[in-house]
Amino acid sequence: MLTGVAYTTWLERKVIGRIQNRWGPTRVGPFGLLQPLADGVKFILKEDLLPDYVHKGLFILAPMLALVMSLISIAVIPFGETITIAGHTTALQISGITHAGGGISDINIGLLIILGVTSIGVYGVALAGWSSNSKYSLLGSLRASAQMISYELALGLSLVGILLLSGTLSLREIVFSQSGNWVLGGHDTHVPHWFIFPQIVGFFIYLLAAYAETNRIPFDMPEAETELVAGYHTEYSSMKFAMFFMAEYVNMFTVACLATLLFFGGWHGPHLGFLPPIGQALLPVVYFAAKVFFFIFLYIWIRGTLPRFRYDQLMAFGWKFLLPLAIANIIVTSLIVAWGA
Amino acid sequence: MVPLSWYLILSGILFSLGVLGFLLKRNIITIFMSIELMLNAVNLSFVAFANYWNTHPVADKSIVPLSGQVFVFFVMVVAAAEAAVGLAIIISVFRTRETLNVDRVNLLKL
Amino acid sequence: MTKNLNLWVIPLLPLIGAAINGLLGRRFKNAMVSAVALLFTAASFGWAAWAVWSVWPGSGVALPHIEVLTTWITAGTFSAPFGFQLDQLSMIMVLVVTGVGFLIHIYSVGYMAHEGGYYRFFAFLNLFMFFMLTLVLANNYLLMFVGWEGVGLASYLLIGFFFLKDSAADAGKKAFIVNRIGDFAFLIGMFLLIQHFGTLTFAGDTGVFAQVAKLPQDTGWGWITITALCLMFGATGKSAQVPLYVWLPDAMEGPTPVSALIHAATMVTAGIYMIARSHAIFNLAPHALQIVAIIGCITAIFAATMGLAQTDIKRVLAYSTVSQLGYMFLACGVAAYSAGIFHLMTHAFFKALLFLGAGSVIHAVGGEQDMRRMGGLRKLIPVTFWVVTIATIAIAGIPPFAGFFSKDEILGAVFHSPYGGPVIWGIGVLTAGLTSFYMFRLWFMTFFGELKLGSVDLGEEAHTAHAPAQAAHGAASHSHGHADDKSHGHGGVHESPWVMLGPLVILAVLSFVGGWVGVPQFMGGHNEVEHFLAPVMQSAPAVAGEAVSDKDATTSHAGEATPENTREEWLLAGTSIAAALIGLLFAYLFYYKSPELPDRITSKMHGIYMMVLHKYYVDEGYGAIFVKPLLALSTVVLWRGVDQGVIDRLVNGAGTASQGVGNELRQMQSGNIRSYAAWVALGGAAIVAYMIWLGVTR
Amino acid sequence: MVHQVLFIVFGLICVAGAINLLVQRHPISSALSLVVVMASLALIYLLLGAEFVAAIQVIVYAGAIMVLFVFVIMLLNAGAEERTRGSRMALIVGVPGVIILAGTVGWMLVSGSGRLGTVSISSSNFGETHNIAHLLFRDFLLPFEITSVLILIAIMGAVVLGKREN
Repeated sequence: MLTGVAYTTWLERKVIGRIQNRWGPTRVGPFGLLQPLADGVKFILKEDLLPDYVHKGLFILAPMLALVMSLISIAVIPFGETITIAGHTTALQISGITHAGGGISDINIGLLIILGVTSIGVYGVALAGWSSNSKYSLLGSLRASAQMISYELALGLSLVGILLLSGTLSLREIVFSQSGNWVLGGHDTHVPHWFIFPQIVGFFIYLLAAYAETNRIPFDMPEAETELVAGYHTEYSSMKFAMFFMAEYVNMFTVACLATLLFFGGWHGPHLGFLPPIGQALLPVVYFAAKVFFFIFLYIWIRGTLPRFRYDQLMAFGWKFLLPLAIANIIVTSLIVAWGA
Repeated sequence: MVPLSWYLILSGILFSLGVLGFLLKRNIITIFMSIELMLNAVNLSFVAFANYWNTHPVADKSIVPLSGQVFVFFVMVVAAAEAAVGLAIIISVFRTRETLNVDRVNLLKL
Repeated sequence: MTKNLNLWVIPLLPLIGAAINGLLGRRFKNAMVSAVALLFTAASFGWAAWAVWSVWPGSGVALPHIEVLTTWITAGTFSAPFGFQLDQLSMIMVLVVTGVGFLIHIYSVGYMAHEGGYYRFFAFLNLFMFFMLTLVLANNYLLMFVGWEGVGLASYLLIGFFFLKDSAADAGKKAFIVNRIGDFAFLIGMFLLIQHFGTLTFAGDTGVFAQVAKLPQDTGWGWITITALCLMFGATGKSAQVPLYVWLPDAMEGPTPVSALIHAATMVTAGIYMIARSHAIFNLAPHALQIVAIIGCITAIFAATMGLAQTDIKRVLAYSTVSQLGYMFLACGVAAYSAGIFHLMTHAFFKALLFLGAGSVIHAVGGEQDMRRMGGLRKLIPVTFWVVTIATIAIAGIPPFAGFFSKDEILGAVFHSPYGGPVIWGIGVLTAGLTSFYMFRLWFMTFFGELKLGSVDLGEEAHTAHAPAQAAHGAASHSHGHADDKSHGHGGVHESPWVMLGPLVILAVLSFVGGWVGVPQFMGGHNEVEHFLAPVMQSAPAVAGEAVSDKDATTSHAGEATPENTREEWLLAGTSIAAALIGLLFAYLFYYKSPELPDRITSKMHGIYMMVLHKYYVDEGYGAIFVKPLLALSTVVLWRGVDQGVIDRLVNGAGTASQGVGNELRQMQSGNIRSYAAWVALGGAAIVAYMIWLGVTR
Repeated sequence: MVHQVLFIVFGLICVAGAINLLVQRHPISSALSLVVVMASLALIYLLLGAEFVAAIQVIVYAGAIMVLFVFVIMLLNAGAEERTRGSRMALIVGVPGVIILAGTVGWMLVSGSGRLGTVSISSSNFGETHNIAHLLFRDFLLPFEITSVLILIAIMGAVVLGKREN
């Protein structure tokens, strides 16, 4: 997982480089493939210095909190169907409720847990900014927490449409409910049964809110280099900074996975009969990875292209545009569902 | 299995601690937190009873087992509203009085 | 057949008038005020007349006609309705009250024209009307008592109308207090009724009288007698009988119309009305009746003798009123209630007339009330002279004027009644003679001889100087009240304006013909009043021994007029006429033929004269016996001891104590949120502990 | 057995957090200890089989309300509270009151614990969301609407109060 994160950074730098007509990292290894490794080593070897006049406990706690929460949230995400290895049937998922069979089954409120955990993740940012006793950090964290609280609403509401359509909170079942194709008026339109199509509005709300949640461009006020040096992790260095860094990218992964699961049918994809059985077995994972990769790329792409909002614009956008839009989306969806039922 | 009384005792302890906090803390924000603590204690007993009535259903359906959890939901809503308004009040108080110490905000007398 | 007459409107109208005048009158012009007052009084009179007409016997309406608006008070099993009752008795009363009241309102417009507090006067007057009508229309003792107290209040207000004058204020207080004594007895009587009957309603199956009818006669001193005596005592208070008559003469402090309306025509008759109303109870209590009769006759003779020597014109009338009321009491005492009511009616006419006439005289002579300064007014104010003449003849009891019939009625009843008998009858006749004597004395002194205005001979002054304060005050009162009169042309003797004379004339006519409705059998008439009132009075059970039978003999049974019966009647009537004429003769001799005669007589029997002049020193006696000890008691014990010693100390102590407690409790009010929270916590703990205790004990 | 152990653990965490809330003098610390309390409460809810409530507990309380608290603390930059002697009453009246409260309730519960039964994650689909949803949107619809109105009013009140007067 963390390797994935590391290479995401590499990917990002490459892509941004390309977008900005430059090469990006090339020195370390072929195509700079070892660059993330070097970065990691550098982070670890650097002196972990603790500024004076900081609230030590919280200062140390904050990054851990951020990282742990992001990891927890990604832990509940299923990235494949159940797989049977040596007679043990287990869900392709990191954490879940261990049941009698010893295998792992799904948590039936996975979505809620993710939301809750991400909301806890806010503390990392807030505490970081507050504990490190510096006005830049404080302002950054204030912005960050305000922004996160605001956009959590839009995020949560944008998912309600999915819940209405699928009728469950379990990610796995949401994915199952997206299998097959849309059937309109009795005949099979060869369009996959993904929720993106009915929930296109919800999807875009989700995407924007999620970007804001992860403090990515164009919503990266908290770490607006030009305004406040580096936002809430101005005072951080070496490993603790790395933790924030990783937390951010893990969150990106989480968002991407969620988008995949909720809107793009998770691991469902065209059935390829010609592959060998092992291939058949791994195919869903591949599909899933591909979709996630697409979203990661989307992140980088947007970062490369879009400028930054102004803070008040950000808030106004969140409260005055996204939130009402999400509510309207819920109303329409629920009406349709009720009418269909 | 856990006796119901344990849950209730736990909630009682939390509640009493909340009251103590209300009485002893000076910082108005902390006092608010104490209130939240009390609410949580009550919620705990709600949920415990909800479960209890689910496992020990009464003869007549006078008690809906899950209603406890629904009440928790309501309590949360009320708590949220209270927190929003309360914190707004705190902010305005702070603006005028430049302090968060309730002992210094004692205009509420003849 | 029952129809709804909305009797409640009758009292309500004057109340509205009082409210309007009392609240807004200050801003009104006098014309407006009088318009309002007259309008509502007239309306009330009209409504009353219509109501009476529509329930008149033969109209098919069941009598008594009762209209209960709502339940007024409910306490346990006892409940007093808020209802009105109209039967023959209250018909007469209502008509008298509203009619005479209306006339006197008109009169007042002229009489009070120059007084301050015009609107106040009319507001009070209307208020009095309201209460009086409530009194006579009530269908239970409690509501009646409301009216009873109310008229007391109104009369207090009106007696003290010139409240700037101590004597007026004192007179008001005196009247009020004396009345209170009577009311106290009345209250006790009501309590006894409640105790024994559980109700205070007059009529109806559960009413007091229906229940009384079932009771045997109380020949001893049982509770019925006590009740009757209590009621009787209350009546003595209200209608100025011995021993509680003392307030009435002083009540003359009030403006003359007030004296006419309240203290002659209506209010003072309330007692009579009450006794007549509760005759059923009295019939069961011979002793009570006996006492009533005796009190009546004593009052009559006392007051008459007192009236002999008075020189203040209004006081003479006041005492004559008392003595006439004594007559009515006497009538009730001999169970000739209808005769009493009859006399009440006629008396209302001529006494109101007399007072108004006197007022007119006073008005004419610019506020002078001492007869000795009057005289020879016959020419100067002819109209007043004639109407007063009629009234005088009427009260003197000379046929065919009103007074004669009613008085003769009473005397006849007295003669036959076991409670009366020849002795009391004799006293009654003597009183009649005295009455005519002092009335004609007044007449002669006022209208004949030559006008002596302003010329004061000190000898007389000396007498009046000794006389108790009220006389002097009485004289002073109008000179005060009419202080401004002299200033604008009232100085010379002059006839009153027609707004005052009109009512006089009407009343004169009434007191002339008023008696004819009661022409007794033996004179060829047939006593409508008796027959009219018979149903009410018959509602009394016929168990009252000879009393009732004799009453019947004189009243309803007078139908079979046996010869000796008739001769007897003639005899009695002749005697009373003779007495009246003798009185007239003496008055003529003393005060017209040889005016010096009285002085000689008085100088000869000076003691008695002084005694009479000073009204037998009754006021002084009361002063010495009751008032002074009471004052001393209240000063020493109640005021110094109880009031200052106990009550004040308690009050102040309470004050200081609460201050101290407050000071302590203020610490609680620290404005500190945490302290408040602490108290809340304590309270919550207490509640929880209590609930748990409940749970444990259960 | 497992349940009892877990309950004891989380219960102790709860109490520790609550006590810490009292002991700590800096609002931030108190807030965080309160967050701890809430988190462990959420876990206790999970023990009681109320998944939905647990999740809501985390999201609403820990995620929204407490964040709001922290936010305000940071905004007002509240320092450690000073120990003022504001109210004697709080000590001489309130504390005994609390002791009485806790004492009576505790005594009752301990004495009555025998009569009270035990609880457990009983029927599997107990705390499931749609059951609560049914209850909430059928039986308790009116209270639900009323609470929504309440919270709307609260929002407006907060906005009005938060505005600067100018």
